[in-house]
Amino acid sequence: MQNPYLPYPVRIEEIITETEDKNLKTFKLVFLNPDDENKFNYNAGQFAELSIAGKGEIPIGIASSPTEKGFLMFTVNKVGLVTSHLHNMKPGDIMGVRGPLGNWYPWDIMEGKNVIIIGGGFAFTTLRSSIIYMLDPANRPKYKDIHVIYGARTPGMLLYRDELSEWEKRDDIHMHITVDATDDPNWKYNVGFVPTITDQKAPSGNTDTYAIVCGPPIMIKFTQPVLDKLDYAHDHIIMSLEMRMKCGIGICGRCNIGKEFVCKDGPVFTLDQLNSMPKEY
Amino acid sequence: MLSYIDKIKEISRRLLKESKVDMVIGFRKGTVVMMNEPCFVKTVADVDKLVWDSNCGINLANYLANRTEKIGIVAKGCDSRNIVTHIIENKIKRDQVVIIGVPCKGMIDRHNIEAMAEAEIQEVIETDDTIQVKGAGFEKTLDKKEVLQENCAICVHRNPVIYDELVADEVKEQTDVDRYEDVRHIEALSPEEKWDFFEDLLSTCIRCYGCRNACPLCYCPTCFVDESRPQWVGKSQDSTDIRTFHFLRAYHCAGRCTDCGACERACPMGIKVRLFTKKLEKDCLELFDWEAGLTLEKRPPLDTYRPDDPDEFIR
Amino acid sequence: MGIEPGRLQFSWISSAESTKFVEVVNEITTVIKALGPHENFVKREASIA
Amino acid sequence: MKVIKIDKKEWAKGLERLSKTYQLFGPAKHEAFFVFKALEDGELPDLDVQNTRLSPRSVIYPQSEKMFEYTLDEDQEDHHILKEIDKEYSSRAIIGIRPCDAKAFLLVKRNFDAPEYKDPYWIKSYEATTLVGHGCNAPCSCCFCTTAGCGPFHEEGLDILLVDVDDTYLAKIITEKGDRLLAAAGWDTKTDTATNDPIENMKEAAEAKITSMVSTDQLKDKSTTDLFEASFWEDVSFACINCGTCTYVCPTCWCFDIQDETHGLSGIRMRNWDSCMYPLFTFHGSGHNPRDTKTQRVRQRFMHKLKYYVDKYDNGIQCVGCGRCVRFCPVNIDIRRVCDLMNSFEL
Repeated sequence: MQNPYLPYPVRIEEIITETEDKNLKTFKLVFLNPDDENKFNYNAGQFAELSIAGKGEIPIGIASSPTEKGFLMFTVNKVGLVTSHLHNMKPGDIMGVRGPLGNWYPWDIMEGKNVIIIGGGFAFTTLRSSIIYMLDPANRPKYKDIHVIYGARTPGMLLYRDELSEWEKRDDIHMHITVDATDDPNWKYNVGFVPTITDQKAPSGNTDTYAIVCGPPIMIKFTQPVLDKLDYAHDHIIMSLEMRMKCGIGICGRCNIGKEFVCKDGPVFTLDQLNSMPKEY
Repeated sequence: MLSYIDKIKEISRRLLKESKVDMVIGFRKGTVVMMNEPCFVKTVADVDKLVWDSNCGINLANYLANRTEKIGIVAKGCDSRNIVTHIIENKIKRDQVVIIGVPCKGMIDRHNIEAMAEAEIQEVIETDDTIQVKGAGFEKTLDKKEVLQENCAICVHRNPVIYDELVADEVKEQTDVDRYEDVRHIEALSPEEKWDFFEDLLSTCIRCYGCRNACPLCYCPTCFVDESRPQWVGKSQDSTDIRTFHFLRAYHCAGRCTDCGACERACPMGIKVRLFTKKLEKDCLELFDWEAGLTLEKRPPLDTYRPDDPDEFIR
Repeated sequence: MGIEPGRLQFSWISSAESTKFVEVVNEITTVIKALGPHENFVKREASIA
Repeated sequence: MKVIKIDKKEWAKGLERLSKTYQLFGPAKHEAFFVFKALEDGELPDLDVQNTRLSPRSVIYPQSEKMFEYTLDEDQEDHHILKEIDKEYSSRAIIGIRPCDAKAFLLVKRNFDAPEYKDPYWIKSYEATTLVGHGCNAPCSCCFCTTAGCGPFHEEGLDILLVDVDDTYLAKIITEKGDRLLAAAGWDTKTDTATNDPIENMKEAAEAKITSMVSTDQLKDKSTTDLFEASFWEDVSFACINCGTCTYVCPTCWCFDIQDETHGLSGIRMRNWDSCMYPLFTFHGSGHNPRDTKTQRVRQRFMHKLKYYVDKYDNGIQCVGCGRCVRFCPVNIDIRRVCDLMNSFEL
């Protein structure tokens, strides 16, 4: 019997400090046993448990795309015991990864459709995975228009800045980067909160258009009325939730919302599904 | 004591009708024998569900901490002392509570009575001085004095020390009780025997934290056992961790514990958890002439300094 | 709780009383060495299933 | 289904033979109450018990359990890598388990042995265990098993049902596992074939003694969100002190926490029972807590047992009516009352 609690050993290959407050770092991890990489077969939108011996585990969305081979990437905010320890680790250190866990954005259903990605702050990680996945030459023809609305407090708080500017240059993806405020005279993108920019830039909803929304609760709260105004049906609005987790496989019992476990039945839910669940997240 | 209920209801009705309080905290009839459930009453119509008998041992002061409403609360001697402690520790304001004082004759020990019966007790009839228990094929009448909770049997503060209304005349306080017989017994043990005694005492602990959570003193937003940075105590059933929890909790109650017995009453495993706190209660009495919760005027010994504090242990 | 007498000691020493400090430390270490290591409250690997 | 007669005079001898190949657990008196424990050599299970204080769930699912070990010593080749621990899963048997506690393992199995993920520790332990039930002739006043999908002679979940008839035990063999256990015990199974009739009669008599009932028939049809927002939760939860008693004495509660503990350079990853009553259970690293108040936590416990579980598995409530939480709740919160409130709830 395979032990679903046993992490795959990995080595930290590279650590990138993403944001000006240094609270977000991206960890590039390489499997110690090459076979494990084949077993770790994931889709954009899934998460994994990062495991540090002696400290514990944390559930983190996978920021790399399944189309990127040879490594996994996670961007981690420093908040608790495990994440603080992780932030002090160095390339070459050994840790563990357990997964892939949870469901993913409905790539099969979205095939042939427009995809609007709306993200805020450090919740952009699985959205990066999604963008890389869709922009892969093998996948790009499967999706129609792609819009990305991504906001952070300041330019220095945006994740993956190099990639964002690469994507800005492309004509097969419409980028709408925004910051809450900036005094940078060279800032050439939008200024304003994500809901406002969504109102201005997002295409109207229709049966051929899906919105993936991922961000802090406050952003989600104010973006939802905008999407309603733009006529997005609630089964076309896709969200990813966060919850305290331990096992990640629907057994330990803490991350439920109603009868659904966020770790196993989620973290991705349509707004339609969330409407029928208790408001307890 | 059974007759108190009419007066409790009368006062509660009046307080609610005159909007002096938003709710009254008291007891309603339990669903199993010898148990009542703490409850709140917010309307005059609901007052009738309140009850009073010898099964009201739970310390209601536990339900006061950090509440913002105006509250009427039914309080025995021990509850009133914990209300005093709450006021001193800023967990509730004096003018927020209307204390309905109950001169108490002691609460009965359900687990002890159950252990005395030859089969499951199905019915209990209480009079002023007796407890009659009935079950399949047996019937017994017990003297209430003989089946009190241990802390009630040795209680010397049966009357509320602070109140706004009193439901009956004060009862006579007990004077000829030996309050610390069990503590003296433990004090007389050798270090090894003490270690084994507590090891044995805690052998059935399941770390449900019933003792802590039933205690009005244990209102910390995050208890030290739940801290993760740093993690002071391990989370498993390891006996060192269990012992650490119980001893440290007891120390946190030093000079504050009123020996209300809530911890012991709550323990689903029947552990005599009062044996941890009682030694400290005794020390506070002997070293500082202090009993917790008797007055709003004095600071507790552990958060104040007096030049004459005993210091023989410092060399 | 089962800690031997002498293992826990309190002393009040002013920063000026260096001699007393040395005396107390020497005395306590002698007492504790005589008592030997305290095994009871030492937690090793959790004794669990 | 075969029923055999075991002469009580042969009982101890059979158990002794059994103890050669099985580790035996059974009820025993501990101070004022009964517990399940590993039986020592020659120790007989005390079958003359009412319900034990704790259910025997820890025989299969210990309150604290090691999962992995690791070393932090960088001189070791496998430092910082979690490794599986060799665990002992030899045959064991619980002699004298109540039918309610045995049925509880089946309810819990749906969680640990799900189609997508299998919990190896629980499953191996469960598979190694044979459950020899003892028909419950004298149910307690808090027992409401007959209306909680169970009963004093309920067979589902048991491998053998023992029924106490004068100077014999009738043993009804329910599974192959049970058959194997009987063979190992070597009781004479050929003597006059017993019949099921006395068991049926005693079962009826025992069931008639249970007077405590709950109604669960409407739970499935209620709207989750309506029940969730019902106004009775404040009243139901007021007395609750958020201790873990109800969840730890319950045979059907399964939640756990995972923790690492390091000593020097080596350590273990372990799991410990956890409780939805504790605020920490759902506390996010960010400081946010979706179940921050006790009302939310009490609601979670009852909604899980009586609504979410019902909806998720379509196989009844997550409760076998053993009555432990009713008896041991320090403040007398009664699941029977809450169940009826939920079942009869109207907007």
